[in-house]
Amino acid sequence: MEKSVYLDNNATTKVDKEVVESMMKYLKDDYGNPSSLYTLGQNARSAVEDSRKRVASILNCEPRDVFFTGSGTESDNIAVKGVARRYKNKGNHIITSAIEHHAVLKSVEHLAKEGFTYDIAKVGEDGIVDVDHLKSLIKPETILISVMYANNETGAIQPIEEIGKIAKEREIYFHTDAVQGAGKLTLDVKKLNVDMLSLSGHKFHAPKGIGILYKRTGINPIPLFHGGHHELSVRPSTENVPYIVAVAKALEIAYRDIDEHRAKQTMLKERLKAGITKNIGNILLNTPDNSVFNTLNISFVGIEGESILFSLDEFGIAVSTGSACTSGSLEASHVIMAMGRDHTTSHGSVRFSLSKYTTEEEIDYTIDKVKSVVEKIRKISPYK
Amino acid sequence: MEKSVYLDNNATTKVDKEVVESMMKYLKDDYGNPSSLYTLGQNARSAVEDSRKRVASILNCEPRDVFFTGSGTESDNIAVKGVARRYKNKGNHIITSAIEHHAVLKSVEHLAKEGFTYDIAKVGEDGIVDVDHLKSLIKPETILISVMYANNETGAIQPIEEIGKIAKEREIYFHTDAVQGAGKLTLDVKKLNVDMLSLSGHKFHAPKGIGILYKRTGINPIPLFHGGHHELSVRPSTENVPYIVAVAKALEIAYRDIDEHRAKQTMLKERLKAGITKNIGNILLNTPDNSVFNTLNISFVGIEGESILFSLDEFGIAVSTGSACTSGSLEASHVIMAMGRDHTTSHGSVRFSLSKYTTEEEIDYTIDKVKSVVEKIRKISPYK
Amino acid sequence: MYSQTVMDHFRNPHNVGKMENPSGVGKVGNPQCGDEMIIYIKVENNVITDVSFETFGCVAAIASSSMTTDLIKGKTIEEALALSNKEVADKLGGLPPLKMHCSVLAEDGIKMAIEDYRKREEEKKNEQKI
Amino acid sequence: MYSQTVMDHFRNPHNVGKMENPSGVGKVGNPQCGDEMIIYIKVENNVITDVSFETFGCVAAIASSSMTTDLIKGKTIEEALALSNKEVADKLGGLPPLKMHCSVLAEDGIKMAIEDYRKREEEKKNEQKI
Ligand SMILES: Cc1ncc(COP(=O)(O)O)c(C=O)c1O
Ligand SMILES: Cc1ncc(COP(=O)(O)O)c(C=O)c1O
Repeated sequence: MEKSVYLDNNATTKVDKEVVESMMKYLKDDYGNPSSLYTLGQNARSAVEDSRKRVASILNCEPRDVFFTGSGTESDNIAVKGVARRYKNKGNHIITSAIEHHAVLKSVEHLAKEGFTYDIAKVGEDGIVDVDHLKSLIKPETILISVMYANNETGAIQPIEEIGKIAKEREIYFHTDAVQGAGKLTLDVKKLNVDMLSLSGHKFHAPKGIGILYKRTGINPIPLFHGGHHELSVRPSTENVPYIVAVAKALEIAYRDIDEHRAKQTMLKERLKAGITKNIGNILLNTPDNSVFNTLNISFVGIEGESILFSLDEFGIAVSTGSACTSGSLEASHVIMAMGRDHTTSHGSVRFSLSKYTTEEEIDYTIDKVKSVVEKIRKISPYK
Repeated sequence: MEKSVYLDNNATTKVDKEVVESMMKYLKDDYGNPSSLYTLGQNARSAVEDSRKRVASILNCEPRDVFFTGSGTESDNIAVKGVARRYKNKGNHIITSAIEHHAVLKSVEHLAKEGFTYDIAKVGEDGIVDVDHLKSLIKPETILISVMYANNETGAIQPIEEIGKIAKEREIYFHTDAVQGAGKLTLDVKKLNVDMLSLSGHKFHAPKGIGILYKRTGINPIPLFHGGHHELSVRPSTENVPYIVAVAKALEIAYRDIDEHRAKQTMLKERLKAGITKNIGNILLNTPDNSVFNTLNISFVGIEGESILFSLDEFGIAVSTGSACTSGSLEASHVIMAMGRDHTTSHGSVRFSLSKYTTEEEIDYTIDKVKSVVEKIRKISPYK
Repeated sequence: MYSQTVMDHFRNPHNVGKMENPSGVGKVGNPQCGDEMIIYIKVENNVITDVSFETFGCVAAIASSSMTTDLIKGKTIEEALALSNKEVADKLGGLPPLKMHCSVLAEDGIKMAIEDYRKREEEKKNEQKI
Repeated sequence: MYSQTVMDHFRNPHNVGKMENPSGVGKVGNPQCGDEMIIYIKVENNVITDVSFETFGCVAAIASSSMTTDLIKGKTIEEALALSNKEVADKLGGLPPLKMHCSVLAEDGIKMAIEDYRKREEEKKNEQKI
């Protein structure tokens, strides 16, 4: 395979060279334990606290409200389970949405086994949460609402500010899984009206295995781990100093250059959309207008996504069908289904997700290959 | 500070150059998500599964029984909380020891809030668990025993095989926190009679932020995180491929060269012990004969550990007092206290922990500096 | 994840397409599971002289269709009925556990097509009787 | 973690040692907490003409002892009693929150030594009266 066109940046991203460089010092030389009192340890401590400050300045919050975790999944789990378990005496009802990542959905389902009840807010055909429906689900015993910022499969941006306002009025804790918003949308927690927010480094050119949790001072989730005093006991474990430095650096870079990224990727996404729409019949757009600038999800009616994926892989093009995070199951994407699409359409959904490294030439190459691949597979299909 | 003598390898270790090299490919180029089906993803998948096999061969278990986690603390928490919660219908009693790391102790204390009861096995003056006492604590409702393999502060090796046999006879699940045993003692889980075993990469020259959990097939802890299908759902989160490759490599290196490490470090530890004993009066040895080859813990009676630590730091020597993992609290080490030492002695305990990088020259330099530092601080102290 | 043989059959599937005037047709699977398969057979003197398929499905489904149709072409009805999904998977160099159902689907497709053929023959006989 | 001033005082603590024939002695802290401090003062005409200490404790405890004894040397009893731990910590360029109790300990040590001095004076007067 000569060519390599990576269009699966919602699954994971290439680590930025600048980011790799920033962390090497802490991987190789300043290897001290930040809890150690001697110089080598305190150098590591400074790196961690400096990183916390950098993240806080992007989230517009206090450094003490920023916590480093081991993944986006972990951040989601601390927020959802931790808050539900801590405040269960206030009420046992949780609201989430039909299009959440499994890290939130399965956490909520697990809480149901611990005596919590929950309701799921519907989304419209555009994949955007129906705020009126969500509002109607609120009960006196509702303690937590968790709605994602941008959907990983469709890119649809959710009305977080609005839901945040409602939650605040009713004194309900509000968490957003902002994993797919990082580097694409503002992460200003005050503007967003959120009490908690989760991020995952590997979605914005930091390595896999580092997450961020913002939680407002005064909210005290029961931790998932018990142990030492690290991260104010919210997340004990010796700090992963290199990755902490990396994730702060990556977040900084993402927002430093965001205007440029937005302009370029918006243009490329439109080019991809136009190219596919013009050249291939019988498709269905799963990405609404109000979406993050890097994501385009399209169903190729009558054919199945995995066969498209493997065919494009032959040409060095990486895309996903459904969520990469949910592969391993054979179910059609719960996100596309929630939008009211039928099974065949859901199975035929393909997600193209761009990054700052995507080029115009790659997009044109992709349009060409998608066209021939879809034609070929449609020939085999009973649905023409 | 010109000189740098790192003698705090039980707190954390320098990442081995070979280990750094092994992971760079996955940090920089093969950045695919192992759950992705296209080539780039499958390359990452192969790396993860290959690493799992390498670890399994050192643990003498099936690859499917090896799980990668985000830290030693996380492994301990999955094992202890996960098993207790899963099997609570079988019984609600847990036994652990007085010298466990907080990752185990605080997990057990937390479980007490969920309705579990627990008992703590005593240790002798040598810091080794009293097996007869432990045995006497077993009740019909005991479901879990968790005893560490080697203590992080004293290096004392615990009678794991023997406790494992007892646990097996009584059909009680048995977990060992083997974090301080890695690279020093056998990790053969069959020989050790353990059902679960926890490791932390940064204690054997892999980076901080990667842990390993062995669990025997058939034991199904309730996971701490819910989410995708990663790691058989025992630990969902996009896999930290670079660190997974690194931790497998580091474990391999540790056991590849273990005879050499044992010989050299045993010699250096004896040299350090002899040097201090000969040159400094009024000391108390906290490390028993049956200990890991890299650890020497000594109390300098009449003076306090932190002041020794900072004074040695001035000479570029890194040691710890109590456990680095428990700093942030002002309590005397619960480990040294459990051995029946008084408070003053506990506060004066200093841990020297060697690694394969420690040299004879460093040891001699350390003996010299410890001598002068202790003399100086004793001059200030009311206890001479 | 897939064997070389699976990928070869997926890339260049054999016996693709709708058949004009088949002797029997088998339609199995359902789009809810993401797989649907139509098998067409032409039978002459109890021998399957031609076979083709149309499949909506994943790589394994398409490769299984291709391999299965290859395997029964030129076989007698009885031989074709004896074909097991295990045999199909083996010939493909194995399938991932989660994808074994695709080979089952192909086996079912063939059985259904043969059943359809037999029903048609029965009907023809009945018509002739009338 | 510690300020430069703290480290300077820790490295070269002033006024170290047991005093012969002190006017008053204050002993505070306890080894359970890891800190113990003995303050010795010499008083002449209501002025603290000499002061020294012995401390078992951490860097902050030793630095606080050194700074506090510096600060009260040459002061009147009343001036010495007015010294607050906050002042000691400030002069040291700040202390980590977890270590503020060390400066409290030093303040208490001084107060205790002065109290001891006063008690001795009282006793002396009583002895004279008899
Ligand atoms: C015995 C023991 N268990 C568990 C841990 C926790 O490991 P980690 O820092 O990777 O969470 C440590 C060290 O920190 C340890 O020494
Ligand atoms: C929206 C969303 N939330 C959570 C996650 C989980 O993040 P991680 O893989 O770091 O656990 C992902 C991606 O995997 C995601 O897209």
